[in-house]
Amino acid sequence: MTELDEYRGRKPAWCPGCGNFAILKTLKETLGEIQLRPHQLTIVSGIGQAGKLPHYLRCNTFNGLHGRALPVATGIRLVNPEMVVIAVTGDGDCYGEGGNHLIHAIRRNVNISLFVHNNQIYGLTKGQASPTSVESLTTKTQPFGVLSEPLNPIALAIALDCSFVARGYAGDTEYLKYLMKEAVLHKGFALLDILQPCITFNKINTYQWYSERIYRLEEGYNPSDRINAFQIALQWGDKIPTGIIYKRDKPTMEEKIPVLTEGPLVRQPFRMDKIVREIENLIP
Amino acid sequence: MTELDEYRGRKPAWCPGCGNFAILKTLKETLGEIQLRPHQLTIVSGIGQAGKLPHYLRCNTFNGLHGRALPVATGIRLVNPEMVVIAVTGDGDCYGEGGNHLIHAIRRNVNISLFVHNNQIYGLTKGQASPTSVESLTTKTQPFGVLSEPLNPIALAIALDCSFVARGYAGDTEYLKYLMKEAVLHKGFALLDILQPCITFNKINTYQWYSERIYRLEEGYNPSDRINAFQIALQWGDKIPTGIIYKRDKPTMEEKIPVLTEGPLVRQPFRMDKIVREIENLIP
Amino acid sequence: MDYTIKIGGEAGQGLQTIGGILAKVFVKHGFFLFSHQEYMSRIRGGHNFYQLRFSDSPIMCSKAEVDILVALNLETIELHKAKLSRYGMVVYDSKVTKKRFHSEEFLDVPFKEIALREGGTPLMENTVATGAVLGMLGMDMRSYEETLKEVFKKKGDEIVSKNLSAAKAGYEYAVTNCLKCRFTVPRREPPSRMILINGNEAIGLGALFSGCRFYSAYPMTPSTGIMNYIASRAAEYGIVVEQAEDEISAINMALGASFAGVRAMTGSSGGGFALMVEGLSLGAITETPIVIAEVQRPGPATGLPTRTEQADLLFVLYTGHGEFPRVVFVPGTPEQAFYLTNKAFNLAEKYQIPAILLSDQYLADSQWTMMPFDTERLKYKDYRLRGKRLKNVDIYKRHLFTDNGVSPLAVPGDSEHLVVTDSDEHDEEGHMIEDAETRAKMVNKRIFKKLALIREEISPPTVYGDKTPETVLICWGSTYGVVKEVVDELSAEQSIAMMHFSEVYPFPDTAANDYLQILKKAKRTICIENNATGQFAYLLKAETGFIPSDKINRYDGRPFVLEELLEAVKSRTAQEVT
Amino acid sequence: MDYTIKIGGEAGQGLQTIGGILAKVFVKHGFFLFSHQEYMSRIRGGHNFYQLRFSDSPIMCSKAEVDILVALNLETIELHKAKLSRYGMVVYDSKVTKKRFHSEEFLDVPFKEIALREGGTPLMENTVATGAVLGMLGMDMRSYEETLKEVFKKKGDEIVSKNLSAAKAGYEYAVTNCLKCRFTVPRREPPSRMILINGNEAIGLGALFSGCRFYSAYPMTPSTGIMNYIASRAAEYGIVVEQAEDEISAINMALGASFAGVRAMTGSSGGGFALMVEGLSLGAITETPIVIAEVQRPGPATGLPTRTEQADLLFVLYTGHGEFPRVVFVPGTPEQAFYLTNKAFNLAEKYQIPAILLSDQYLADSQWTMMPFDTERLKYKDYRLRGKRLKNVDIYKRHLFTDNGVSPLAVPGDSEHLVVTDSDEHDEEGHMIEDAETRAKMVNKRIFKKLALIREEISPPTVYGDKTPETVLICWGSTYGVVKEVVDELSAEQSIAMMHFSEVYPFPDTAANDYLQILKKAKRTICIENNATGQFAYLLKAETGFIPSDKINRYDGRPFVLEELLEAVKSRTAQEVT
Ligand SMILES: Cc1ncc(C[n+]2csc(CCOP(=O)(O)OP(=O)(O)O)c2C)c(N)n1
Ligand SMILES: Cc1ncc(C[n+]2csc(CCOP(=O)(O)OP(=O)(O)O)c2C)c(N)n1
Ligand code: SF4
Ligand code: SF4
Ligand SMILES: [Mg+2]
Ligand SMILES: [Mg+2]
Repeated sequence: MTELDEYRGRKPAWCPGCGNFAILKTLKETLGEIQLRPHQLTIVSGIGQAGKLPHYLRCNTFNGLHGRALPVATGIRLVNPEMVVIAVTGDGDCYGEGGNHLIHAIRRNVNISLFVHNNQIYGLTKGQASPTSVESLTTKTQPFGVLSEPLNPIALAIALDCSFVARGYAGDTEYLKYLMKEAVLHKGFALLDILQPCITFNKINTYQWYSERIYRLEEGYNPSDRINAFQIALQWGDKIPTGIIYKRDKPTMEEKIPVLTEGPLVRQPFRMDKIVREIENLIP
Repeated sequence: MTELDEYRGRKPAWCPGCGNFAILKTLKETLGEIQLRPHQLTIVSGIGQAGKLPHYLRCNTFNGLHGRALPVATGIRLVNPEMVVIAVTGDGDCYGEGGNHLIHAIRRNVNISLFVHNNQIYGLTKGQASPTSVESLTTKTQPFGVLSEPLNPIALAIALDCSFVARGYAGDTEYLKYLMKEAVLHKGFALLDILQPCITFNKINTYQWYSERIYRLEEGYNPSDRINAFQIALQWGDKIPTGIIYKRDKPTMEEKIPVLTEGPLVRQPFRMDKIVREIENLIP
Repeated sequence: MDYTIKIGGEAGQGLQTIGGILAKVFVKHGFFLFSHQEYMSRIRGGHNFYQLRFSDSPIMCSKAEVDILVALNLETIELHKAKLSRYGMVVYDSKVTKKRFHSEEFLDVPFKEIALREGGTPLMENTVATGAVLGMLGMDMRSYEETLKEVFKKKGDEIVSKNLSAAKAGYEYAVTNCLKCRFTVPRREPPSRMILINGNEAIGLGALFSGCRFYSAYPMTPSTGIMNYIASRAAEYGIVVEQAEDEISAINMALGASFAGVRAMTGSSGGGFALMVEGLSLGAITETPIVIAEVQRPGPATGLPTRTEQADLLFVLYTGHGEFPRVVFVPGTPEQAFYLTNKAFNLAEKYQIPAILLSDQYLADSQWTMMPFDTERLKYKDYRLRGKRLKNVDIYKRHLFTDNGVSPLAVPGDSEHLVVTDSDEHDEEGHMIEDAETRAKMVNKRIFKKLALIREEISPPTVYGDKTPETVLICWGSTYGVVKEVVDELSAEQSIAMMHFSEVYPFPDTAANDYLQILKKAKRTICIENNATGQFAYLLKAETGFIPSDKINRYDGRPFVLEELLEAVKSRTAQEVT
Repeated sequence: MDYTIKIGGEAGQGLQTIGGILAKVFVKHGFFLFSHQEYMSRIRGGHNFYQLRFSDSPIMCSKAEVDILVALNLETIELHKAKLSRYGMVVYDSKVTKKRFHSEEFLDVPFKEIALREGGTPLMENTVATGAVLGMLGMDMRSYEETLKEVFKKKGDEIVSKNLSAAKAGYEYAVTNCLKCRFTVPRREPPSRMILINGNEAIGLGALFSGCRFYSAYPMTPSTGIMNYIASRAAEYGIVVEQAEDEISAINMALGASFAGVRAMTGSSGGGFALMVEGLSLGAITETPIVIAEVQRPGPATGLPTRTEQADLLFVLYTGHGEFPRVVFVPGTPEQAFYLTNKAFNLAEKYQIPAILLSDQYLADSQWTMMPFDTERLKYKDYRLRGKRLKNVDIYKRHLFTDNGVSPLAVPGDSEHLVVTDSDEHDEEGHMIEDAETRAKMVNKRIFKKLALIREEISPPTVYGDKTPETVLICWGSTYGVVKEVVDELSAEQSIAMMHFSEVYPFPDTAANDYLQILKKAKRTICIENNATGQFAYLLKAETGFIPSDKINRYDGRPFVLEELLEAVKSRTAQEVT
């Protein structure tokens, strides 16, 4: 496939068998299918195993700080709404360190697709609990098991009326591709939480564990009913729904900013001559 | 009332007519009624008009940084679960700067009562939009109006399965006192969002505006039904519900930490002699 | 002629209205003006003041002595009466103070009563008071009337005319009743049309003129004025201003915007800047240009949130993990703030580094009269590789090794070339690496190659006064004005000069301009700082080895005022140097 | 006798198992040991190594030359073969490398095959390799067998016995086949029972011994080991360890715990510490004791997250808005780390200030053999006012003005006295104020009064080597070991000494101990730092005016190793000083 060649990046430094490989491959296929050329896309990522993804792909890349992908992505979109922007983060990255930015990115509804590689663990730092870790997990820093309740990102996003809320699974790449495509094509902030087995550190939420529980939302599911979506969002345990759980169309922040109606700021010329009157205005 | 005298603090620096006065008075009454002596309570606050509250009261006080009341409150409770801890914050303080801590404090379910003086504005810094500001608000920093959607703290807390979620109103102090009492007596993390008119900067959400909309949840309302609570949480506009919207009993983090079973850490003696064996253990 | 008017009262009583209008009026009359404000961290009540000084010769600081004290409440009289000048007067409304003062320096004007009578509402008392001040000064009403019309135009004719009558009534009341007023304000043709500007506006204006297209910040006194100013011009000049959820987000958004291809800025005070430290380091390793305004207030932590101090110098110089170049400018006047903002944008983009403007509350809120800025002196050069020029490049590598260490800064999306950068150490293409060799080369590129060039761009300190001074007053940042006036005052009696630093990092080189000689030859060198520990003196020693012989520090949250500093310097220069 | 064994391979191949076990075995045999690790920021694959050096005399750094290279893959051979010592050997499994080496320094051991045969699984290859190493060294198997039993005890008898056979088979294979092995390891009675400890454990242990009861942090390499260590002992010694949602929360939680009445600590690396800067300033103004470990890695930003550097010195010294005292310790050995952690806790509480321990990845992950720490040298004093003593106080004010600037630190809830503090400037009771007078008094209390006392607690640098040295090697922090060994090596030929600083802020006073004299009298002073810009040299100049005559800097993310530094120093000392 030439599509995939076009996106070929550096050699991944992930563990063989890691769920991230499937996500990477699916993303490349998605980009190929929606015919997005590498230079039309910027991936902003945080720090963690997930955050390394853009290096393994060809695209504009800002691999920033742990937890801070969304503000960078926002800054990019607000000055260049023609750029497609995907934020790639880990669960610790996005729901831990970066939790505040997630809340406010959803409120802004900037047109960013956020992919969270949710392996329910801190991978790169060797296996501490993440905000989505289950309570039975014990680690070196949680010797008595996790004492906090796991965060439900889907419910959180629905509570904030996020314009697109979906869950995918690295073990179901066909469906994942569909979700990625919808997320990228969706106008507005799209959260795609991707369950991703970490074969090295997460011995609880394994491929098998997920496979026994994951199901796709049935055809005809109506993602616009917020209350129902919230109910679905609370499902976790025996059955874990994947699919577009909630969706709502509304104007993006870019559309609401008056100065952007004249095109992306990156291409608006700077006119110093116009500003000179500001000095005159300072004369009382 | 001697109760009120016992809690008399410094003279408030709030604007005459500010909703904060009613909240302060109600808090003093609450403390008096539940017979909590000043030294049995620590109020941790952030920075903002709300954050000044503990100075206007007699109690142990840690008036910390903007946005950071909850981590300080958590630290206190985790070493001294006998101390009653109330966190007093503003809406900018708690939902803006401190948003991440709110999410994770709810997950921890430490026994803290969080009172958010929600005036839907940044008061102390002179009237910028806060996370709960309505979209029609224009300010010096939001000249085109607020472009983000207002954050719904009640829905957010329910999505995170917060163990106590309530809304009060500074203009209905009788009910507010009941809510404060319930929040303080509740075992677990309690969020009490208090609608508080800012008469100086918020010309939209005035006493009148609130009074026309606020209603108390009816007697017999069942706060344990999460889906129903979520539906109630979404009410905003013509009708704004106040009351205990969601409530769920579950163990606190303090109860789950094994070392705290032997009493508050602040009173557990330090036994250096026991530790000496650790040096022995380092001999291979 | 040199008069000081101090308006004191509670927050919310309209001090800023009176002060702001009087300032305009004096400037319209052709006078030089300097104003400064001190206010509490509250919205109503407490005690604030607004102090104006105007003169027919240039002035640039506040004096302690007050010629007219406008007392909007009793507390103002109690707090400031002692500072009245020889012929100084207090104007007040005994109905408000509920206390009548009988000595002759008091002028009791029924502000509220006149306001009610002439304007129909006691709220116009400020207009009355302003009129009264002008009456006491014996100035004509023309400019005041003009200003009132401008200010109230939007509110309609009726409000304008009511204000005019209230003003007039206040004016006439003062003229009639202030028999003891001995002020003589010359009629004066404006020497030229001067602008009136404060430090925050100067930085905002400098940003506009430098092509800043994105400003993200979280409100924080005393820096918020910069955001307000830029936001007020955003629609006109095509700027996106976004209030971030916190300061971490603010700097990361600005870095995103800069990466995407526009000039971007953020601003805060010390506590907010503290939260940007990790982002600063990110800007450095990704070589993403960024300008940051840090408007100081007294710390630590929340400190005195509306007061002034110069205590974040070493903080901004050395903060951030890892090693990287930055530039730090510490303007002393709105004029310097304006041009240095421009220089900050240029150097940030030219060298792809963070540039920090370190201001403070005193500079931020002080108004100065100045000659209109000369926009010819500004530089604007787009250092980015964009559009056609980018398309024509064969191979593009974001962090290419070049002779001077500066790599081409391309705009993503403008061509098929990919722009890749990383907070991890990376290779020329921007991809993460771990090998020792590339690492060392990248450090050489970022630090040693670039820093040598940046150093050449830094200007030496301003030296003012005696050419071979016996005493040198060393200072930096916002103390410029007061120190310069001290030198003016003392020059007649002694050999004295000011050495003011406004570009402090990289520290000005002595090779091209050996300013150290002046210090070494002086008998006495006094480092004057608005902080407790003498941070600049420390820096000077660290950078040049020179140790000032003496220090004057103020650290109670207030700025230096003329007489006090004059006294302090005099007492030092009277001593023999041992 | 002084041998270096380097184990190289991919992440996930079990280098740490082999290295860890070998280290124990050598120590059990009575040898001194030093090990260090270099690893990539990945969990599987790439190239990592674990390097052990053991000797019958004390050692404290790594050497470049390798005596036995244990190659778990081909890349290891390619990367490190060149560093083989004169009689050095490579041990590898040609089935794994898919390449056979015929020259005589290669010993091909079928690790996997033996593992499968003896242990039933190729996973036991590490046990085989470890056995082979001991066989090559001609050491006896006793300690190894003992260690294997300890390590695998939990996994049951079968696993233990399989490991024992695999070990034995590897051992015998090497003994039989390594005819070229010329290693002679003496049998040795342990001079005494030594402990084996790395920098992170030493800090963790120091915290336990200092009565630390609360540790909150967010994971960050290379500091996570401290949290892991303390968490592993939490249940036993009554400590609450909480993983925070971010570093901002981590420091604020620790401050909360400290305010509530226990000793509290947090830790991170530079990037995480950057997020704690505002909290640092909060600790200072509220006078809440706090200990912070900052374990450096190369920056800026994410930098090289698993490597080493000493580039955050000026950062931790000057960061934070506003002015406040702090102490900064930079331990050079696990022993110093242990005692300085104790001192940090004591000073933090005694003076109610932040105390920072600045370590780095090299120190954090390096194992040393040391004499068991002398717990008699530790101090523990509870400086808080609690229980009865507090109840008996008449009036309590949290920020009382006292002669020495230190106010009583009460435990809230222990009495009816209220404990009030504020991030705003405050009065003695802890309530916010804005007046100039109280502000100035509080600054005097916090900074001037306390700092003078703290300064007296600071120890001078360690001087080692010639008493009147011609050459002084100036260093700080983790370079202690390598510099000391350089001095040992060169002492026979020249007059040389090391001056190592482990307590850098407040900078050690010269009044009591005039260490500067040594520098001034020396012909040559070389400042050795694991950073690019020479931050300590800068600090030394700023604090004392002394400028070292030369510098040696390494900034590629790797630590100094003995031969390289020796060369660098030799080439400097060979030059004439002009
Ligand atoms: C400010 C900061 N704190 C901590 C770290 C260390 N760190 C790197 S990745 C990571 C967490 C990784 O977990 P996650 O985000 O879930 O990503 P994963 O590796 O599981 O994909 C942490 C804590 C950092 N780089 N920066
Ligand atoms: C880190 C930091 N950023 C910004 C500020 C400035 N600041 C003080 S209060 C405040 C917001 C006040 O709004 P809110 O929290 O809603 O409280 P209110 O005054 O409305 O009660 C801000 C932005 C600060 N003190 N610290
Ligand atoms: S540690 Fe886990 S998440 Fe990271 S690469 Fe390995 S399997 Fe994947
Ligand atoms: S500004 Fe608003 S919130 Fe603040 S004291 Fe005044 S009325 Fe209350
Ligand atoms: Mg993860
Ligand atoms: Mg508010």
